[in-house]
Amino acid sequence: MIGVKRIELVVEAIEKQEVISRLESINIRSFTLYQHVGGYGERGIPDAGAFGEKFENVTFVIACSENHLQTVIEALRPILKRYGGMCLVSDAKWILH
Amino acid sequence: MIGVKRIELVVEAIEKQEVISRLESINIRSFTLYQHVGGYGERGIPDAGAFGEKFENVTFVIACSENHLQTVIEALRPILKRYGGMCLVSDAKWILH
Amino acid sequence: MIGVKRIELVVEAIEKQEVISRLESINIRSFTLYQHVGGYGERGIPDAGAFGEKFENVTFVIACSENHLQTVIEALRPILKRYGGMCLVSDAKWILH
Amino acid sequence: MHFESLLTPSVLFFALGMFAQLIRSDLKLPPDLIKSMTVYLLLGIGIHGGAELAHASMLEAVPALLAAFGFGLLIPLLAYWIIHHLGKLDRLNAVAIASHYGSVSAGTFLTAIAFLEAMAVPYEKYPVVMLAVMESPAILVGLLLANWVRRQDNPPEQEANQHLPVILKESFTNGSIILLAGGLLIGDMVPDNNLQAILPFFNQMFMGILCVFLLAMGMEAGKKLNDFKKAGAFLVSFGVLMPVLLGGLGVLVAHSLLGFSAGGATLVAVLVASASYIAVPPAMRIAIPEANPSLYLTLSLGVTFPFNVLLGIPLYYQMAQLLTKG
Amino acid sequence: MHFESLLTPSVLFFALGMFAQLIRSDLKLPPDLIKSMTVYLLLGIGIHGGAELAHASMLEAVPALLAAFGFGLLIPLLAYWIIHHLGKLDRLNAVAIASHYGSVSAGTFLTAIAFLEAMAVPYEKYPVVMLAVMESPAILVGLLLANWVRRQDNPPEQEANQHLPVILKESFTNGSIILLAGGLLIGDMVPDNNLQAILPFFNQMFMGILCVFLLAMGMEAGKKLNDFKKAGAFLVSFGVLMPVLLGGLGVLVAHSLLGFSAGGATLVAVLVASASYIAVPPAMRIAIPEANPSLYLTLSLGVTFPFNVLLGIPLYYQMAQLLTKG
Amino acid sequence: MHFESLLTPSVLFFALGMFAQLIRSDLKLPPDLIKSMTVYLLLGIGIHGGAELAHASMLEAVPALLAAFGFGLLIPLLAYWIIHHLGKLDRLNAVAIASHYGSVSAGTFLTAIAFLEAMAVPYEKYPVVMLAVMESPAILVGLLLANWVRRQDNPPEQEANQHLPVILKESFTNGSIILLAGGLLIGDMVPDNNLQAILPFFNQMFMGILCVFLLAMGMEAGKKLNDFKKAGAFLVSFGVLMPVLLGGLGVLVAHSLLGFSAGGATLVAVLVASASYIAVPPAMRIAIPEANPSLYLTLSLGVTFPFNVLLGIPLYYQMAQLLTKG
Ligand SMILES: Nc1ncnc2c1ncn2[C@@H]1O[C@H](COP(=O)(O)O)[C@@H](O)[C@H]1O
Ligand SMILES: Nc1ncnc2c1ncn2[C@@H]1O[C@H](COP(=O)(O)O)[C@@H](O)[C@H]1O
Ligand SMILES: Nc1ncnc2c1ncn2[C@@H]1O[C@H](COP(=O)(O)O)[C@@H](O)[C@H]1O
Ligand code: NA
Ligand code: NA
Ligand code: NA
Repeated sequence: MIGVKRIELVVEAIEKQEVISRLESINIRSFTLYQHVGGYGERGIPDAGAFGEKFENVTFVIACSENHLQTVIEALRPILKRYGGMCLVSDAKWILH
Repeated sequence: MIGVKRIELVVEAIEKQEVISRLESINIRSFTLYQHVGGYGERGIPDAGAFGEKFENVTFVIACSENHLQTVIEALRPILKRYGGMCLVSDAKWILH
Repeated sequence: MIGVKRIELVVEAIEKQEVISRLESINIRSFTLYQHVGGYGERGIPDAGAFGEKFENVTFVIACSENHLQTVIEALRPILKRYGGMCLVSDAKWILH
Repeated sequence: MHFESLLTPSVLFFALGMFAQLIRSDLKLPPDLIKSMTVYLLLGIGIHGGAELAHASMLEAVPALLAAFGFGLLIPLLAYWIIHHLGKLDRLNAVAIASHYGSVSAGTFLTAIAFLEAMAVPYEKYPVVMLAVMESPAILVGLLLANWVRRQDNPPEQEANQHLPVILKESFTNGSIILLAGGLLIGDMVPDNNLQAILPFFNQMFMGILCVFLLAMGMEAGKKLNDFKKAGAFLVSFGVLMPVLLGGLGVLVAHSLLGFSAGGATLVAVLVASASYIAVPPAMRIAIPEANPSLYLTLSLGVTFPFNVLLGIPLYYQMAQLLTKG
Repeated sequence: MHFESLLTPSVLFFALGMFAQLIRSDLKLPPDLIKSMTVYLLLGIGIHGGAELAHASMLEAVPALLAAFGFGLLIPLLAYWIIHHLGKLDRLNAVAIASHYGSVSAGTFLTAIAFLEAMAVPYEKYPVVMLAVMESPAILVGLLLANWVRRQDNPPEQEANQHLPVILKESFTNGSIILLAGGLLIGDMVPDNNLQAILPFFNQMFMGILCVFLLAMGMEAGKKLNDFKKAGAFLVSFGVLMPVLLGGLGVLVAHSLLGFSAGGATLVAVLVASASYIAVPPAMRIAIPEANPSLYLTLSLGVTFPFNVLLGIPLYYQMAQLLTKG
Repeated sequence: MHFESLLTPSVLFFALGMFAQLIRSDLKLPPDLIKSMTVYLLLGIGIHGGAELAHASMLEAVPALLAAFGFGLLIPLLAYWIIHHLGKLDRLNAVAIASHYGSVSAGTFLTAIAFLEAMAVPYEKYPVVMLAVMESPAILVGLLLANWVRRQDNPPEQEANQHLPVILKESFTNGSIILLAGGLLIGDMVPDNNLQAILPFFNQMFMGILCVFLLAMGMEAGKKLNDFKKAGAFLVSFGVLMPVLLGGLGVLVAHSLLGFSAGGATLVAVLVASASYIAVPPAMRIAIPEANPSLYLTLSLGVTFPFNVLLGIPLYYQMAQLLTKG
């Protein structure tokens, strides 16, 4: 068990690819991805209905070491700035294989 | 980064609307919602099959400030009492945009 | 509110049944299950496309008491060893009904 | 008729689905496909029925509608009495189960249509309307029964009633009713030549899609079969004997009160004898959270449904033939 | 024609969907079913159109294509001017909304086809090609307008342009265009006798599947109806009057410049008067994150779409008849 | 025949799907639609084959079944030898890939049927049964090979065998086999006149739905095309040359041992030459977690599948014609 930071990022689905590119650009290639995530936030994006999958959210969960945390956050912040979303960071233990 | 409470509420899908109403009644309008969540608990609700989507779970993730926490919990408790479910609270940091 | 451990296990979907069996074997019968979870890890399993649901991930969230934690981890470790995956443990409070 | 009647594609597809589940094949039909087929079948049966009814007088439908309504109100009471008093099951579980039998299973009804078509047996069209009418009243009865039980057990509780209007409203506007009634109306209103363009889809595909649907339903039933033991001997026998009793009742009423032919009487019997597994379970889950869903789901989907599809339908048809000939 | 024209199954299914939503029925059609039907309908209309065009000369299509392109470029400018200058809405929201009206709604177009078929009115095939052509140019205009607005308001910003090539590329290769253009090409290229094997699926099922699709679209429109108030009186009137204006323009151009019959002119009117709710919303969401999606979605899906389906189509047909007869 | 044969709708739809993926269009077909179409096509081909076989003697099928079984057992050994000894790929990856080539691709088989139908070439019905038989044996061989490799490399390990019975059971009861064999049985058992009601759905729609399915499969193949480089020159050539070799073998056996016509021999060639991308990948993923899934998925879905659809099928048919005429 080693201590890691658990980053939970909720953003609109249209930005999925950009998040992945930004993570790759800082050499983060491991993440878990939840699609078709609903939600309601400040800007109250409505449920866009049957064709609205691009208006849904996606959630990225990224476990990284404490000293990588700042880099990851800085890589993600521009996205949060532009389109909103939520990013939570908490402490966790990673179970070694 | 500011400290928040991360509330993770797992309840049956049929109560989705009631959770939203109760959150609105205490002025919580931001949440993230996962649908089609599976699970198994004390009361062992079976997988109700092809027509069973109303028997599935949904998960709400709500980030709120420490001093709102008690209000949120009190708003949600009656649902947990009546239909069961799980509600976990943990500490997290909210990344400011 | 009582303190619990929140276990978040991400493994390939083909192992879902084995995880459930292993949990049952140590008398853990409560868990929450997310299906159709995406992700990218060390071994870079590709998106297997339309027929690839067996290559997707599933996420188990298990809340257990601190003194059960070690048993649960030991039950799950062989799976992580064989097929990889991620297992995070964090602290949480369980809201009593 | 006896054996060949089992050789209709619809019954074989159902059996194939159960078989796949029993040998634990990894065969899976996408849940959205099953829901889509349900939408199609309800619309199709509605449009077909509506187009036929357009040529009939609405007045003739009144007795059938009244009978449907009566069944919906009385079956739950009868079933409750049997389950609670004979079966000694606790009251709230008894109410929840009873409510399922007062409503209907569209899947069983459609299988019966396929059965009659395969045997070239003519049938009245009113049962389609009865199918729409019988969907909800049993839910209402279930709610009232549950309230009555609770009031007997406890001091009047406020929370219990709070959901009542919501559930009621939902049960009378549920999706199946909209599709069936909407289909009936459209089939009835649209002039025949305007209807032609959509019939290749809604009529010619019907039996084929029904087969795939029954394949899926066979799998659903097969899944529930494993829960047999949890239900116990009394409930399993109830799940088999109750439909026989109700089917007989249905044939009787259809023949003597409604004057239906053997085909129509078979359909009425199926409406009466079948138990809901789509509309009623979630309604009971909200209305009676104390009741155990695996009991009512196992009974309606795992016992009564396959019994009706495999044995009940030919049996009710035999009964109907005896009566109409006799 | 007046009232009976509303008695086509497609319009009734649309109304049924809106009704189900208005009484808040729990009826739900799986989103994947809706997407699947969209795929089918776009392919089907493409193949059908392509097969017809195979017998025509490509040269004849040129004026129709130019007209389509022109509409796509000019409507957004006109709409922007009306919304911003007459309606006093802020500029970026005005751009986002305007862009939707310059593009098209395939659902409305298909309903118009069903309308003409039900009334046995012949129509030209070029509008199908126009449907494909008009999908994207309005997005381009929207992007340029948004940039121009931003440059006026702020010092030139780099980030704003960054997404532009991506969005443009996406809008010209979006799924609807691939399906429509692909269907057109295949219908055009494949010799008639090779096409026979797939026509039962793509032709005979078309009207039936269109009905189920319109049921779903009625529900989608019904959902958005509730957001009426948020949009405000000006925008709601815009959502009704703008299509009438554009429809008239469409009829005029189709008749006088393209020489189309009343049927073909009706289809052109529908292309011009309808607003996109599939391709444009996500493009505007990325290009203009400052704009409020509920405004443009409510207008295109909740106001203009049902208006066109229920009243606009017969109205444009009337206009077209007047003109072609006059 | 040469060029026009590419102008069948099915091949064009496949090409359209690849094209959409190559230009990175956002076109997406719902995965549940693809699975639903697979269910339909397997049932349809089964029912059709079963109905034809009902008129044949079961005895005549025996040589075809034996040949299918033999192919399933021998191809993986041959492929393993080539990949490991000629291609110098490590043993476990070689086993995993080899296993795919011993099994079959129903999508390729159906495309071949469409090809023959479009050219009005008659064909034997036994290959449909061979399709069902060839699904699993190669998985068994793959498991045994993997165990043998592991035992050579390491001291006997217990864990390795633990999954074996599960995987075997799963591969012989997998969904495709249930649907194919179930369809065959139902088509065979149900009297012709009972079958009539479901044929409009299962027969007339077949080619149209196959086209949409191939559109989807073209997209899937297109996605995998990008992984070409990861596979390396040897494996990519293997993915093209191996089917040619196997296709030739198939034609030879079908002609000389089974006495099939050019049409039937083409189908056998396709069974032999195609590689599984549905049943085998997950089986290998569990059985050989050490192997790299992107290798076997890229080869079977990204190389061999499109090669067979676009070039292989006409080539095998040419071979078959040469032989049967010669
Ligand atoms: N306080 C919160 N708790 C949970 N999720 C949130 C919260 N705020 C925002 N979100 C999520 O972030 C998405 C975008 O939020 P916003 O940018 O505020 O519109 C929402 O759709 C939610 O899924
Ligand atoms: N200990 C637990 N860990 C994770 N999830 C749980 C736990 N207990 C209950 N749940 C979730 O809460 C739902 C309802 O639980 P219950 O009310 O105990 O039947 C279950 O279906 C699970 O999804
Ligand atoms: N650092 C990480 N953060 C989040 N998820 C991870 C991480 N590493 C692995 N995963 C998840 O675990 C799965 C298997 O990882 P692996 O065994 O490394 O291939 C991936 O598909 C991810 O969903
Ligand atoms: Na009943
Ligand atoms: Na327009
Ligand atoms: Na093969």
